[in-house]
Amino acid sequence: MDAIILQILNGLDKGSAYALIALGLTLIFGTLGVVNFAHGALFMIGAFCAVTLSRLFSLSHKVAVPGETDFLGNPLMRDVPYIYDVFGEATGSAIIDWAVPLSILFAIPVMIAVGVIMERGLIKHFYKRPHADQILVTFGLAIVLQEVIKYYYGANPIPTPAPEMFKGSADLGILLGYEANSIIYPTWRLVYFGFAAVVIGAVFAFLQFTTFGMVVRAGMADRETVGLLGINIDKRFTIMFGLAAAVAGLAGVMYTPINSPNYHMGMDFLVLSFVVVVVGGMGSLPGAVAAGFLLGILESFASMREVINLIPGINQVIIYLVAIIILLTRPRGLMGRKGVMED
Amino acid sequence: MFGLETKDAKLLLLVVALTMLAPFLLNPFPVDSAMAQFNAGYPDLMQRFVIFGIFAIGFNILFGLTGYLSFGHAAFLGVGSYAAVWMFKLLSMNVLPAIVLAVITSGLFALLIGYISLRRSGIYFSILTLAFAQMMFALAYSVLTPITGGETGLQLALDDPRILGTSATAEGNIPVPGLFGLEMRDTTEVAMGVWSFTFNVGYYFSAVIMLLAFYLSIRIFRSPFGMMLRAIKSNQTRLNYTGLNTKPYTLAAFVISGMYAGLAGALMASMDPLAGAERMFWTASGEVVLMTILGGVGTLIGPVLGAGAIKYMENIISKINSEILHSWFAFLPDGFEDFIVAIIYPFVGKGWHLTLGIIFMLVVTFLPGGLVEGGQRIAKLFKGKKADANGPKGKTEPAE
Amino acid sequence: MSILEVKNVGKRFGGLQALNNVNLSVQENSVHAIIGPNGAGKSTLLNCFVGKLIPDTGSVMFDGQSVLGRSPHEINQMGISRVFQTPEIFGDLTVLENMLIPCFAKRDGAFELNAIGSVMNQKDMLERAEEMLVDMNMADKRHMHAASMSRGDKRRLEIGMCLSQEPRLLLLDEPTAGMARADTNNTIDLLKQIKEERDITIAIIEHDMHVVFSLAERITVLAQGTPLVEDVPENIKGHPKVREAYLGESA
Amino acid sequence: MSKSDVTRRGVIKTGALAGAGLALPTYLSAASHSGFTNAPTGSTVTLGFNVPQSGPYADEGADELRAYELAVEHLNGGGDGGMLNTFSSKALEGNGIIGKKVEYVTGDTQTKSDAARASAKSMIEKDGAVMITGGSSSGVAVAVQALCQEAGVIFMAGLTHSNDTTGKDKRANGFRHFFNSYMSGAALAPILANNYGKDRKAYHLTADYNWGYTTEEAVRTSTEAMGWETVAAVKTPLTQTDFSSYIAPVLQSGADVLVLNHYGGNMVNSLTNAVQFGLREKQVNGKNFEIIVPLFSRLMARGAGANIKGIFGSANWHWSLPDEGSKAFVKSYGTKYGNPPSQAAHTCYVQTLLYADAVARAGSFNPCAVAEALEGFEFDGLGNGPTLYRAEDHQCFKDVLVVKGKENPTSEFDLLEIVEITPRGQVEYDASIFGGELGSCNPGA
Repeated sequence: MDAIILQILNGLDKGSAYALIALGLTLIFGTLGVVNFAHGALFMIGAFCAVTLSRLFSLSHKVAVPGETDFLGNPLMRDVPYIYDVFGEATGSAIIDWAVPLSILFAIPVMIAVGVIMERGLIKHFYKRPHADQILVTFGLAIVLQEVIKYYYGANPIPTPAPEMFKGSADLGILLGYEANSIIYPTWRLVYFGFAAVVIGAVFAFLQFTTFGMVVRAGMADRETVGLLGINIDKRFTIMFGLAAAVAGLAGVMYTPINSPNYHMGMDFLVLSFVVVVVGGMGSLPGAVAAGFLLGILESFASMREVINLIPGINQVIIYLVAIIILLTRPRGLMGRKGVMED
Repeated sequence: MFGLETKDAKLLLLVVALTMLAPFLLNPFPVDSAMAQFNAGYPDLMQRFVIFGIFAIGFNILFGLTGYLSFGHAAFLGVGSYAAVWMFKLLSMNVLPAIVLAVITSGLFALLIGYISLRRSGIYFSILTLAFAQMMFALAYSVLTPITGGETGLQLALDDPRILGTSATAEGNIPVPGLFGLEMRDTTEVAMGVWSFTFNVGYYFSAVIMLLAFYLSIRIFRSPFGMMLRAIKSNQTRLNYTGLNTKPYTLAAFVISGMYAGLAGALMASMDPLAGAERMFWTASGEVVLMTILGGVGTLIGPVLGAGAIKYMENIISKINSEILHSWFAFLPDGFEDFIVAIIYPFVGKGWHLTLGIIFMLVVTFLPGGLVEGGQRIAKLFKGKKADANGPKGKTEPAE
Repeated sequence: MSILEVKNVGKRFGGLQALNNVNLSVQENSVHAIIGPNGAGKSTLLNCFVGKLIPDTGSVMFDGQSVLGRSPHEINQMGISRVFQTPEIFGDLTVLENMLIPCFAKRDGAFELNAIGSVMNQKDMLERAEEMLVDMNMADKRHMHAASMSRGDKRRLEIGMCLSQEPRLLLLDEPTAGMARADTNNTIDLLKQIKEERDITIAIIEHDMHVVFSLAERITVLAQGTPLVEDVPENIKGHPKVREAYLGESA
Repeated sequence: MSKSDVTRRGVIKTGALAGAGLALPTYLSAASHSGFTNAPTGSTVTLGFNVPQSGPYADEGADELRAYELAVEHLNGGGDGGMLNTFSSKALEGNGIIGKKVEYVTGDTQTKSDAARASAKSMIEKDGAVMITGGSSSGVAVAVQALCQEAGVIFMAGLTHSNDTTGKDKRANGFRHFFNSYMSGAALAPILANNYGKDRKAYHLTADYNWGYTTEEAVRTSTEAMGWETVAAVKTPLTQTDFSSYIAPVLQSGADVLVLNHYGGNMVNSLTNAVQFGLREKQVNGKNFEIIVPLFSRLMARGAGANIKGIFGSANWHWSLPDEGSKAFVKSYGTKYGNPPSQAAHTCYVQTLLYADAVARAGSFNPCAVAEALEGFEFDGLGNGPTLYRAEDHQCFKDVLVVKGKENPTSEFDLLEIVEITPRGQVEYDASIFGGELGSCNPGA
């Protein structure tokens, strides 16, 4: 039982990342009708917002350490962040320690700007073009963004740790009455799950309870009619693109302590998130979220060694297998609408 | 001519001329010149041009005609390669049985996967094909290692049984693929003045097969079957209410294009007897989509051009390193040289992906019809100048 | 003799009873119109004839054979052709190719893997299609992209495509919807001409009374999923039930 | 860039082609068999450096490339000569290779067998490379090695750690300086026993492909021989990025050691995840829970940050080695590039020197002559103590390092400390245990 609870936790955690990315993808698709292959790149850029901020905080000058030498025999130089000079060492190191959560504030404006620039500068010219063209141009953009990041940050993963107080793990088993060490879960992953829940909730609330959201939802259902009502839907859609970019970016920021970010992390998620969106049903926000969690949990169960021993290789294919089964039994995914992206 | 209309026959003749003269056309720069870096007339790359041309031509029969976007087509290429290498291992190093088996095997896989995937359309179809291909990749890389060679790829060994042939040559090496004694890797190099041209058996063999494949694709485009496929893309509802069953049409197109992919895979294995699982990864499927769109979807020649462009980038641009750049601009004053090199460097060598991405964006933004449209625009310019003299070169029109 | 026999057809969508116990009989070689206010179930009924919908109850027999459970292409091959409210043609293909496809469907059936021979070598098909284009008075447009034609031309083309299959029953779903008066009259003339020249049964769903009364030999009035009356046009004109149904709609 | 006109077994009738109304060829190369593929005819010789330049191993590839450039500089008599001064063989004179100036071409393997072969082929066919070297994974090494065997050029493997490269997939034209999974296991086991005791329960997570299999097997065999018990071994997909669902069950299994048979990005992620789960702070069976990474790469370890502190693993070489050869190499590399070299850079540098030296001793670029010179070659001064290039499988035998993540790194390069230099005798094995056939050398044309 405890093993199962653990895997459900894992599934929720993985599902959070899938759901956040798929949510943005669906927003863009549902509102703008654009298949955005650069969405994974937005996730990656979000992660590198965190990297950038923590590097900015750690900008240093060199101070020689007396009595020690480096690998070439020269005097050893130690880095001292400027931030220590400004705020003192204690506050300075605390700020560096909290770089990832602080990056949220940094990433929101950056990601919205990136999203809006992307939409106004490129994507808007492709609304009336075939999906194949959209795929090609956004894929090209994804490659470009990725290569630019690689040029400045290299190809290796860059460790971006969580604040000290969120490192380590929590023993949830004790709370549930199990033995110690039976259900251990990393604190930061719990934070990630909570964060994802808040972001998803906020997006739904925004769409549900604001006039802006109502117009956008109406636009998702029937773009032309809303346009006929004289509402400037395009402007709102631009903002939606910014919002979707911000959601992907935040997912990326918070993901950095879980796995050290690298330039191709977006591509790693891209295909999976498309599968999630389609399994959820094109154009359905709740579908995307539900499918994200569903696939996350199933993936976790499939990686249990009892399951692998039973069906070798199942952990390699589970997501795709489930996607096939769902698409064959439910023609438009879990909650898809008729006629969307079927031609 | 050849049962084709004049326009198509001209195009075919043009392609024949281009492929047969490729060793010359692709090596336009003298061997010792700085521009020799841009020569693409060596066997491996020439083979790749035509092999990926076949792959893209086949893909275009499905995507260009019916509009069904398969995102897992590389799986059939991989299946074809594995089948071919197994034939080399078990039967003989002759490429013909390998190609035949590969085409049949990939056709069977396409029949199965197509039958299931074609129950859905649009993006749901794309994701189904993607899912099948990713499953095949993942399994080939891991649990199927005994059959596929896993990470290393399936390769020949000195102890292969090879019923019709020897396990090893007299010198103790693994025999190489051939066609009745003609080895695929046989190459003759001809130097003419400062130029040097390479003629390779494997290339010409693949080129002839590519021409056949291209010819067949023209016939399919112009046939009633091809017309039905275009009708499917245009309006499935009307087709259904005209008494036509779209399912067998799309399935036939899917299987044919899967067999093209298998043929390409078999040729890859014939040129280089190794089959790696990465051939089936989604990026490989994406690549053929990009080739087709880049060249011009639904046009006859477009996919071949797209395949050529991407393979050229991958193999030529990626090899330009900073040393070569410096040698090009060595004539400039030192500081200026470094400046120019610093500007170009991010786009070549290891930055070739960046250039590729930019080209995708530029082409799709400014040439919605792909490279073919670019060709037509240039042709138009020429036409304006000298009124229809022999018909402009490279003129290709969309199939519609 | 009746060619289309509809008995007790009912169809429910969730809480809405779209069709309720519909009985209808279309006589061979007649023009039969089905009229009714919006939401009366006309299109639902039509969709039950062509395989797009399967009724919950009742039967639909064409020429003595049930069409229920068959797919649209099978029903078409039985001899029923349909013209849509918005012209459904192959927009990306040329007018000639549009006309060729039904000719092939008529000759080769639902599927034929003819992937090698050129369309241009199919002389008999080309002749038929050209003939039909001449009949439809659009031979000069044969190399145009169908999508670039006017709506009236698209409609003509669609009707021509259906006729080239030599169907026994031609179903028309509001063929003049959204048309200018002149185009409407042209369409009426075209249909009259078709009726005169061919052995064909026409069933037409129409809103426009002008069209209905210019063409129909019998009329069924449908309201709220149920047939109110079925009679010759003269008797329909002043029928109290019909007035009620239409007035009810406008109220 | 010069390029020689060479033909391999030309059977096409060149005369027919020449007669096709074209300019008369000035030189029909079919007439001049040079005896082997790409025999250098001018004053230069071209080597092919085939390294990952895109994809996850791009940084490692860049490091390899820097090492190659340094080696070329030293071979051509530039720089401070690096390890040429400490190398026990003195055949190289700093005038290129047997008087021919060394030039090179580079290519991108993309860490894919197909792309790597395409790149290697273009070097052989287009640029006339007489030797191919480089790579950062075993799949690529094995694929390119087989290609070089067919084409008739020498392959000097870069970073490849699978037993297969010189085991079941060995080739007569291929040579590996880097150590392998077996040696990792053999070197690690005693150290682990000393530090963690002989009564341990190990849980393996293994990358689901060839290298993972051989590494798991090597570590299992050698640790089980000491008395450890293997509780479970679970295979993880190559494309996995989040290992949480594989790591979560480890504590419940009763294991007290986790072995991560992962490399590169997989290793960084699985190690980071394992540390996140707080495994290292746990006590199981009354013992501290431990994590082991059989193959360490300092470059990639940077991605795991502080997570590697105190974790045991093995390495082929490390820049902090005190011998003269290592010091000379670190000095010339560090002076040129500003950071210490990685083990990948080291093995690539050494392979280039070894090749050049073998050519010099053989007096010929003929692959068969080079192979003969390398087979059974004993040398020293290249960083790993006295080393043997074994004739039977073309594998180098030398000391192996057991390393540990450093607790107090002084810089971003100072991540590992050497725990022990396991002597060569302890990691040797019989050449036949992995099967495969070496075949005979192929000179090509």
